[in-house]
Amino acid sequence: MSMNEEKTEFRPLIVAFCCNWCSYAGADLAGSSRLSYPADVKIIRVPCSGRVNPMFILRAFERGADGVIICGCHPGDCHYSTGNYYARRRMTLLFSMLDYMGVENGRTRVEWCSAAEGVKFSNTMNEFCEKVKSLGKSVRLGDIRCKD
Amino acid sequence: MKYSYYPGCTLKNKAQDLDVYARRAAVALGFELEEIPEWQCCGGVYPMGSDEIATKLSSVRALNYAKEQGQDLITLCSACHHVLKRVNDDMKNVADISDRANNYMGLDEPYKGETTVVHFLEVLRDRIGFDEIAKKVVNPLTGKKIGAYYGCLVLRPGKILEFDDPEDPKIMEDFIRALGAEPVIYPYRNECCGAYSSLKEGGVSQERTKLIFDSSEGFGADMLITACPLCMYNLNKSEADSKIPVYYFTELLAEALGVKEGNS
Amino acid sequence: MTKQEIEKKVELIKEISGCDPYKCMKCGKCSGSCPAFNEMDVKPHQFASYIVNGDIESLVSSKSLWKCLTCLACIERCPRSVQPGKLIDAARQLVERERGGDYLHAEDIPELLDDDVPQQLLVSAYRRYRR
Amino acid sequence: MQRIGVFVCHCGTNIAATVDVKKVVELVRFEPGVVFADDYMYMCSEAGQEKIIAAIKEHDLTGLVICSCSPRMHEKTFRACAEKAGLNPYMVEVANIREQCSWIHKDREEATEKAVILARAAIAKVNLNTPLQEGESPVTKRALIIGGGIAGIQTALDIADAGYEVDIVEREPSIGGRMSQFDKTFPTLDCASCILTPKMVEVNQHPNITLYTYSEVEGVSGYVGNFDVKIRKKARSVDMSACTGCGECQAKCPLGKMGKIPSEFDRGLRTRPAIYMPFAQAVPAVPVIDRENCTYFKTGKCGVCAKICPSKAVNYEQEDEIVTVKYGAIVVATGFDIINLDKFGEYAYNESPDVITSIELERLMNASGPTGGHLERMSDHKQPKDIVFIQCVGSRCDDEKGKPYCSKVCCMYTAKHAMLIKDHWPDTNITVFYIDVRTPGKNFDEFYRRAVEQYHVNYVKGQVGKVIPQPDGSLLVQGVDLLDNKQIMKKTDMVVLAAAVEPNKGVRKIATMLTASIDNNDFLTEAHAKLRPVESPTAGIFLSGMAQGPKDIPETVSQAGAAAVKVVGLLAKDKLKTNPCTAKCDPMFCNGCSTCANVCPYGAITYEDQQVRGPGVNETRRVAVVNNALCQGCGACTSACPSGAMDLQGFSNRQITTEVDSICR
Amino acid sequence: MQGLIDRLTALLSDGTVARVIGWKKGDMAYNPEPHMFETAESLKDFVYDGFCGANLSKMMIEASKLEGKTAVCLKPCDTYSFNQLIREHRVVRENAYIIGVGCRGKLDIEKIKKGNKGITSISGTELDGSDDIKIETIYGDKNISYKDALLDRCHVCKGKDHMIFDEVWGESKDTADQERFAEVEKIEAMTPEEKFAFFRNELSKCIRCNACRNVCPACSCRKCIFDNTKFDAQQKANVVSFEERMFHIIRAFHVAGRCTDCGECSRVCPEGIPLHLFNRKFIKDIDKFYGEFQAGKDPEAQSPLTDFTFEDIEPGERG
Repeated sequence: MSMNEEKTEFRPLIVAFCCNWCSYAGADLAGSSRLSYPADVKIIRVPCSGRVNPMFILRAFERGADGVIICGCHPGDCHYSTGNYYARRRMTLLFSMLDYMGVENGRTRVEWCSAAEGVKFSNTMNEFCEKVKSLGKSVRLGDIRCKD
Repeated sequence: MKYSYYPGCTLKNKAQDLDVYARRAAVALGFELEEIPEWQCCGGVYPMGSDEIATKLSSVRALNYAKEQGQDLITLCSACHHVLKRVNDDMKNVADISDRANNYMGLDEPYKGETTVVHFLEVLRDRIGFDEIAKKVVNPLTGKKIGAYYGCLVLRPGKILEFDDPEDPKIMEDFIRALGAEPVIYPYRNECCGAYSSLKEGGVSQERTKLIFDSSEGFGADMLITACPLCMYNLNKSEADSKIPVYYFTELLAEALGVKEGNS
Repeated sequence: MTKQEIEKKVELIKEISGCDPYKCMKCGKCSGSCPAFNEMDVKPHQFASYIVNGDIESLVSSKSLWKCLTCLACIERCPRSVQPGKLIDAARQLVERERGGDYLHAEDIPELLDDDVPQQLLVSAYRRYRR
Repeated sequence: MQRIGVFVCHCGTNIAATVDVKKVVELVRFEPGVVFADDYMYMCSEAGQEKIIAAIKEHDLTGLVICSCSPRMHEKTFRACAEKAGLNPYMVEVANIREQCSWIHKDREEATEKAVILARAAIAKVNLNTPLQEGESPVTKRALIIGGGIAGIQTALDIADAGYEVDIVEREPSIGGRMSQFDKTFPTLDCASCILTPKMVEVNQHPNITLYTYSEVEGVSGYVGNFDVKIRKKARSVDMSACTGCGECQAKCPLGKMGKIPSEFDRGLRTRPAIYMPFAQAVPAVPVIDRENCTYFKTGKCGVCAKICPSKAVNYEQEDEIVTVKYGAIVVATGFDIINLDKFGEYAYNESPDVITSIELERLMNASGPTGGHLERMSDHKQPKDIVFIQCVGSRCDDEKGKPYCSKVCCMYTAKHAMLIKDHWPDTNITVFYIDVRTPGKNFDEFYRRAVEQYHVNYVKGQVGKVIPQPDGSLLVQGVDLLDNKQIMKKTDMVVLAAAVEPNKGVRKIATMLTASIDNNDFLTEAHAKLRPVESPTAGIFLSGMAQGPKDIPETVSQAGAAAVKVVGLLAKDKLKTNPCTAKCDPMFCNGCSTCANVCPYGAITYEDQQVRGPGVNETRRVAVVNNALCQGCGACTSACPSGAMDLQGFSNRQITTEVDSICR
Repeated sequence: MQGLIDRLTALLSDGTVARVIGWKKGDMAYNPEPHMFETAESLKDFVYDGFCGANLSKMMIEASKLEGKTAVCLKPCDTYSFNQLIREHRVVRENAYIIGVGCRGKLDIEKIKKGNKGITSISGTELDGSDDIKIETIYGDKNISYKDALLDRCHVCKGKDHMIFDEVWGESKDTADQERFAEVEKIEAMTPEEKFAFFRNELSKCIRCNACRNVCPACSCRKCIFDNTKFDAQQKANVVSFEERMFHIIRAFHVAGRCTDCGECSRVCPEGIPLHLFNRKFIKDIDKFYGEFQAGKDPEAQSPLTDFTFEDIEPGERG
């Protein structure tokens, strides 16, 4: 493994929104179980997946994120009862719209992850990073109004 | 219903009974066994090593043939069943084995475990239904007390074979009931008969088969049935005092259905 | 065997078997289930610790390699998914893959046969006992 | 502009081993707003906190960023620390550089880089933090205990004795739970019902306790201090106030003699009538009619019980009743059961009636049990002369057949069983197959040693592979003695399986209603494994007994007391401080469109006509108003609001956006 | 048309309404403007013909605050918007007197101008006019089919019924003859690269004139989120770039589940950006994922985005 190789390897920038109650705790559990996933993932703590405003996701893509993942409590387990159900609809529509505009579905993901699912959290992040990596750098949303 | 049929080496030779009666019973029950042309021996033992590829290819060929026919693959011999089902599981769920096997095979379309492998008994239970079979029985084996001898290979590992509860199976007992006989449940029905060790060290199989006969006879069985030619051999070689006759399950099935003396 | 050779073999056994011997909690359910227990010198519940402790030499030269009936009872019942049957199978593979490691020789076979021996017995013994 | 102090924790080597802490300090020092940055071995320690307090005073800090472990761990600590120094606690942000960085990354350079980015995001956020004040909400001074076993009973008594009203909801017709099935209890061998029955009676008579037996929790809404709980009181078909508990109906029920309905209480070892009390000491001493089996309910004929009841208490027309009660706190004490043994066919539990579980053995040894306390085999009613106990049946399994955990109580109760049997029938030969004997507890190991040394119980280290029923009616146990390195073939008369414990089946549903989290094994999760072991992470929900994890009776009772103290501590308050991270509406932007109220799970949003004044606006219009006591801060309204009028304090749109920006910088 | 003016005059004169929201003649035959008429006298400039495409429902937001009732002329499709505004408490039903005006589809002047230079007058576009429009140009007269000059949106007409009204004037016609989601499907079938290229090409034309936002009846916020600095960090530059790039996507998301697909955004866009393609994509997805939903059809119905079922599909799953 030479330094050159490492440098040329594409490292995606991934923003993860994790709800405080389940998935953030799941991420903590992944940590305390020492289950690794790429450092490319940066987690933003939100109280609930229902707090994730589509603006945040668009913002991330516009600022150069290559993938955005939202993690929340499993349906039925939301700490606030229903937040993740609204999030599920909101994100379904938003992701579909992003795909419609050329931001591939693989760059967006919602995963339900409980506080007990450290393994799932780490697996999800590993998988998602691989997926985003395979799609390469995302430039589209930032350039949507700059015609060559 | 047509099945791709994998008879295996022994059924063509020493265990012709297992095969012949199965074919006759199938006709009587309305399904067809279509022998896979040019099938190759499965090897008799599932190669457990995660890096064993070449030894699995003969099974993959048979499985892929069934896939091409759009048929499920049916087996009778416990060992063939075991090997084929496990290789199929590898092809479906173990990416490394599947990829490497497909590399060897060079098929137009890679084989990914699409075929369903079923044991003849599973067909009787899940597709035909023991109730239906009971209705077709013309010579009920009334009064016979039969012990089912499962052996190891059709049951274990339970998670992959999904044939029956590996520790407390029911399928052969239900089969016996369907034929009008009384099943005898005895604890050694899923214990090993000594398997292939009989070739070099007969002692173990003598010990094991004695336990099996003592137990089954002790619980009142007057005969045993099996699906495995190797079990049959080991049981037949037993010198136990408690020895009782052993039959292939297909023979009793053919008898009960009244097709034992057929011309096929 | 040198330390490296031992380590290499330990890794090889783990890889071939796909099992993690460190998961063993030494409950002995395998040995409590094994029909060939009395034939074996190294007992099923010891397979994992021989590998963990690097005593590969004893394991590969043990009689147990050839005594295991592959009845899968230990694999079925192991509560820790260590599956001793797979470990011993992998150890046997190590031996058989080396030149001269066969336990069954073609020239001995005629002697072992009787009229009733099913093909299945021959092929499986062949596959189990030699490369 | 804020004056921010950044404090980077080494956490011993937990962080420092993978993150170059000094480098993080150097790199964040020049971030906008940062006026001070430092590192320390343990930020959460007294000395670490002193350092923070000193820095706040010396540098006149207005905001703090602590780069340390998860905020779920120490956010509270650092907020309290800030408060001590006179800083608003909500001016603190934690960058999680341990669980989400040092512990999962191996490459030092990579981990350091990520730690810096996480710190930057937190700094950017703090720049936008505003001081928040906690609000207040009232507390309903009444507690609900779900489950009436020893855990629930003890919790209820302790709370009630402290002067607060408590309700117990129990699914079964009587309280008492699992303990009421036991014969004796370890390590002192008191008779279980001798110590439990008085407590059951006390519960029944306590002026502060209301019992809802044969009842289930149907729905829960509200939040800490203010829960609304819907309780379904299943139709008992017997009028509780009229019944005298004389037992006539049970004696005369025609189904009683037919022996068709297995008694749940006796684990199917005997049968019961259709109108029944589960056991003689049941509390309340009022029978129920099992409508599924009762001839009257099935065919409309019979009616014997109603005819013979001297107090005319039998009422076939009774219907389920639903009551809604307000509570300030809820304790989950739903207890346990043992696992189903269908997947362990090798032990022949389904095959042989002489292979039994330990709970069945408790019933067989209990004087009020099916055999009147005389130990006998269920197959031939002969007294067993030789008994084998098998430990860890389904415990410590890592596959789906069993449970990965140690059930904790089996080693002790098996020693108890062995000694009790030896006490009564000294010539019984007893063998225990064990993997490890686990006896951490006061007088526990002494207890186990007594079984070996005084009673000569034969402990064999090794597991059983198979139990083989013999044609002669005996059982052959095939196991291993690992110390002798021998396979054992042992003929015996009876086999007792120490089946793994598991949380009661209904707990998942209850946890969901309470939004209390449960782990992979369905045990309720505590708020902190060490520091908050009797609280659920969901405020106002407390844990008692086996519902939280395997434990024995002494431990359950201690935990029950601990849960009670926590409940009392909550109920003693007249007002609760509420989370200040609530939603807030900016009337300038609000359209009054009601979208937010539609998604609010707490009904915290109402609308009122307000005078709105601003540049170019001066009018009265309909705008949303958030009730801070009701709002729990989920933020659902903020993402639903089309105009961005709704915002969440502490997680504002600008704060999250700026975090996104600094991560994507 | 005179009948309509007479009726409006009567309503004004007898005090039923205090004012009338309608269309006022423009300087050309094809550019009438929305207008609030305060007196019977001023109604002489009232016009209602094939060029009166504007959706007047949004004007009722301000009119609702005025003293007395306001008569508002709404075409069938406009009444969906009006219902939606009721649902969001933006208009007061009691303060409106709704004249459901008949509609046989509205005209796209660009289609008429195409190949017809130097137009001096256009006639035959009234509700009761003929199937052909008569165009006089400096090069001579010409007839074109009314149908061929329809706005694109009228080819996917929602129907001839008014969802809400106090009285109806004139006959309406359902002009739908095209598949509503055909354009959306065409884009969906593209590769990611093609999709991006398509939208980049369209969105790059945008001059941020806010015409779409101003005309949209769902975009009725007191103060637009884009005028709110609360979403952003201090740097104004960030705000500008983010808003510039994301404006249309965010706008579409904000009106998702509320947009009635009235098509005004595309009609008024001076750059001809097919903005309705965003809204219609959301409508298509909502229909597909959560069942048919038409905003404004039923003022009581819960918007799909403030509703859920336990079995909703997971994001990213293609239904």
